[in-house]
Amino acid sequence: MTTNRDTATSAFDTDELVINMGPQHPSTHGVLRLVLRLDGERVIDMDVVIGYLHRGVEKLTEQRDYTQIVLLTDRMDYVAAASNNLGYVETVEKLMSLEVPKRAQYIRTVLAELQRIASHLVWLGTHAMDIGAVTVFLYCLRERELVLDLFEEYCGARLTYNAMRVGGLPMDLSTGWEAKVRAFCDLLPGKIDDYETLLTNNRIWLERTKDVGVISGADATAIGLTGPALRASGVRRDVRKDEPYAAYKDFDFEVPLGTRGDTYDRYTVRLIEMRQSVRIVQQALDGMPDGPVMGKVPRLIKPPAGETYHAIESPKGELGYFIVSDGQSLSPYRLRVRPPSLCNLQALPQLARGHLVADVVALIGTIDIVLGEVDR
Amino acid sequence: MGTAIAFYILAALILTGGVLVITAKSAVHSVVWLVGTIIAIAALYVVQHAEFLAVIQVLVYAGGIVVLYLFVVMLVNLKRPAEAIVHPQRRERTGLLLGGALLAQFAAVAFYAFNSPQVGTAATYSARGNVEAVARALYVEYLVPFEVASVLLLVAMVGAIVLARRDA
Amino acid sequence: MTITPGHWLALSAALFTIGLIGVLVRRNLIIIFMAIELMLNAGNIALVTFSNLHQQVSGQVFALFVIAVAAAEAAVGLGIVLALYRNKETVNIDEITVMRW
Amino acid sequence: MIDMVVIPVFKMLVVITAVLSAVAYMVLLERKVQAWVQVRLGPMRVGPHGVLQPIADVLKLITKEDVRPASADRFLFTLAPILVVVPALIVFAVVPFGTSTTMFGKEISLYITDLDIGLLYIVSVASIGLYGLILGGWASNSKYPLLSSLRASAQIVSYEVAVTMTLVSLIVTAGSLSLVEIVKAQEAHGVWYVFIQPVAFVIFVIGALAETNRAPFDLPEAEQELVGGFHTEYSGMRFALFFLAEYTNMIVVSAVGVTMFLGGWLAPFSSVSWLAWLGLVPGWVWFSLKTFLLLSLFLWIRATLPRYRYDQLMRLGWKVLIPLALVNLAVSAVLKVLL
Repeated sequence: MTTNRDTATSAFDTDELVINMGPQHPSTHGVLRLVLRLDGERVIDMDVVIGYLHRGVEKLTEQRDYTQIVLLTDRMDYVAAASNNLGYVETVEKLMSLEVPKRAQYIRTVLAELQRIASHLVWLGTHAMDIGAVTVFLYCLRERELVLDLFEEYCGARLTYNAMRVGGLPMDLSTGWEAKVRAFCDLLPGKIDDYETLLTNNRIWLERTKDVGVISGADATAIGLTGPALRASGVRRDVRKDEPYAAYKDFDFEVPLGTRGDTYDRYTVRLIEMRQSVRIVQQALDGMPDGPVMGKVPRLIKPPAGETYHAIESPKGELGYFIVSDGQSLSPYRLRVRPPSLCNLQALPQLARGHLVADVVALIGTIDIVLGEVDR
Repeated sequence: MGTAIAFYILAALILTGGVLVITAKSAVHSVVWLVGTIIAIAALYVVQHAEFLAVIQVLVYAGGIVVLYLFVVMLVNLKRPAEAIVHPQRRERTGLLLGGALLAQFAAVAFYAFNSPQVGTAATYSARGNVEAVARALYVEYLVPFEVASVLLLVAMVGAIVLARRDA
Repeated sequence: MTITPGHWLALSAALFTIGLIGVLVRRNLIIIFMAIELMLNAGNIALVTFSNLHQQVSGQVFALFVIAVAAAEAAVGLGIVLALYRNKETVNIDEITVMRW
Repeated sequence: MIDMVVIPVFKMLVVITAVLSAVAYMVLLERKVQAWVQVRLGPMRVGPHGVLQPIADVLKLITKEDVRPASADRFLFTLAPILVVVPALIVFAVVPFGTSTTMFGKEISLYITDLDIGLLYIVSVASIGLYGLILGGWASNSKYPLLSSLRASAQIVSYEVAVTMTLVSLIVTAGSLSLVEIVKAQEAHGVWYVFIQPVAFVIFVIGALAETNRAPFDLPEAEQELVGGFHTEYSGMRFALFFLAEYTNMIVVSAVGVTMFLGGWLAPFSSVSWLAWLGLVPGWVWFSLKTFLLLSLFLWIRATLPRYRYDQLMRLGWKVLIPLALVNLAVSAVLKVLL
């Protein structure tokens, strides 16, 4: 298809060059390995080699009881641990048909949205740094630090929170925490404006992201892209809207959509999502109900025999958990995670074909993967 | 005295460089020696009060033409040694012999030249740098050849592009 | 220890001979091109020497033209080398004998 | 004897020492400026506010093990760093730091030599530095450095054309190739050439960034794409030489830019009478100050902008800058004849 034309445009006939990008490479975001076949600097084809961070999380869960597994989910998408917690506990609650108090639902939503902001900040920073704007990276991490402080104050941890329990939350909010979250929500939009000043209308940024890695809505659906990457191609699919969980149906927010499905659209979609997250957090704080944060949960969590699948909208996309319980043991019979990073990573070769090496770097950034989640 | 020292040093450099260019095993090494030779020749031009030519020599030859050689050497990524196959009719000794004969002939000419009247240093014909003198000659006396040369370069450029295009 | 134009011409002649031997002996087309560059440079040395001898800048102007010609030659010649390499996977002139009897 | 040998050698020593220490502190300055832009502190540990950091860096680089890849071309691998550094340093031979000063009862000019083809000399010597980059990448016998050195050479060759064109239009305006004469011409004009040739100045700055492989044109060294660049396989002192050359080149282009466009050693506001006291400050101070400001501009740009992609860089060079430089040259020539 395009390969013919692309090879003809490069001036010199060199041999096809096969280079290994990673697993030790500054911009593969961890231990991703890409085997690139290059013609000059143009990517003809690419193999994605994963598994360098495989720790057997899914198998490990079969040896842990249901409460302990929350801790394992922290270690999958380690830049969005709270979302992983949320997806898991909700799945178990669904399997056991547990009722979760309203206050816990609201706090969970606040935590998930703060986590989305933190995750998107890491994404924006690394993405910008891959394209050469190092300063944005440090600015983003500065704001992420504030989110981490909030999490630290809530649950004591800064990265792997273990912040949720089956049936509710381990503890209520500390006094003054809400005010700090509100202060952060007031601060963040201005900071996002700052990032946009550095990037959105920057000619170089536009040239580097516009029309790079274009994927149509149909193709994106076919290959299983999820989350902001899918919505940037114009497909309206957001678990928060389509199958509301936690307290999302109480809040008013917009799901941003892209039109062209290129790197720039994915960039703008995520930026708008951050602003929408701020809105959700503010609404949740305004409507925060009183009451307990832990529902009625049996002392031993032992779901009845059966299986269930439940998905949430993690920062990366649709994060699903599938749990099979045999009704006797205290551990799942089988737990399977549908990681959005892995699904998005599948699109990388298709996005990169025909582009230059420099674009591969931008594309790894734009699909927003975390290798901990890809390999599990 | 100073001229003599400079001449002998530079001549030694040039000739060594030249020999290395044609004897080096790897073409990349050849290119490096060629650069060295060309820079030494540029220095020689300075000794001969042709500063402008010296700079152009470095700028165009070393900075342009030889870079092109280096590019091609690096792009031509051979899978076997470049000179593995020898044509049965190749007569290398004859080549060397012919070269020697040419040198002898030149030597004879040079022998005569040594006896020709000696000329003083050239400072007289270019008092304040020779850029102006060269420019005047180039743009006034030799304007037509200059234009022809530029057309030649244009044609060569088009030709090179046509040759190097893959889908030609 | 005075340097006469003869010295310069001798140097030029020696360099020219080196270039010529390179052309005759080597089989790598790219190195042959470089040997030709040596010969052109030898010519330039002679031109500059005469320019000095006759107190005329014409010699230097000719040398400039020689450089221009060398540039043209390098561009086209290396284009040919690339085309040859693409078709025959070689730059050895002993393997390129189709047009030779 | 003193005039012919001692003074030039002394000058060379002074210039080389000054340039090398400037490079060392350039690195510190760069890290500090970047850090300030990025709300960090930068080096703080070695000496107060990290002022001794360059010394620590140099010691580290010198004592580090010198690794040579087994399959590297031994000769070229050693030659390449030298080929990069030497041209970068010898350019300073023609850069005028000031007019002249009196020392030990002797009038000493503040430049090593005043070639009447100084500008061409700079351009041609700078073009030699390219070989070091290409050969370094090739001799490493590694894929990333090779890609990077091909990028570097294509980039430098392309932007050299545009930069040389702008310098030619400056030559047309000044009527001389000697850097000293060009500054004197600016003095005579009473105005710096940045105001007469603003387009040329912009092209020059962009081209200078590209020629020194600085952001946003730092493709040959794009860490995120090519790991390290043409010097990926280098370590220890040889790496230090590449590093030295890069920063020396930055100082070179800034110094040339200052000389050509910003009036070299001339004091600013010479026509404003109540600021005449600025002329009391020695010329070389003004020169250093202006060079420093231009360098700071480079650092600032690096901290702000993302990186161009290879094809975009080439498009910018060939389709925008070179035509613009040619038009600028033509206009300068026509105006020169008419006025």
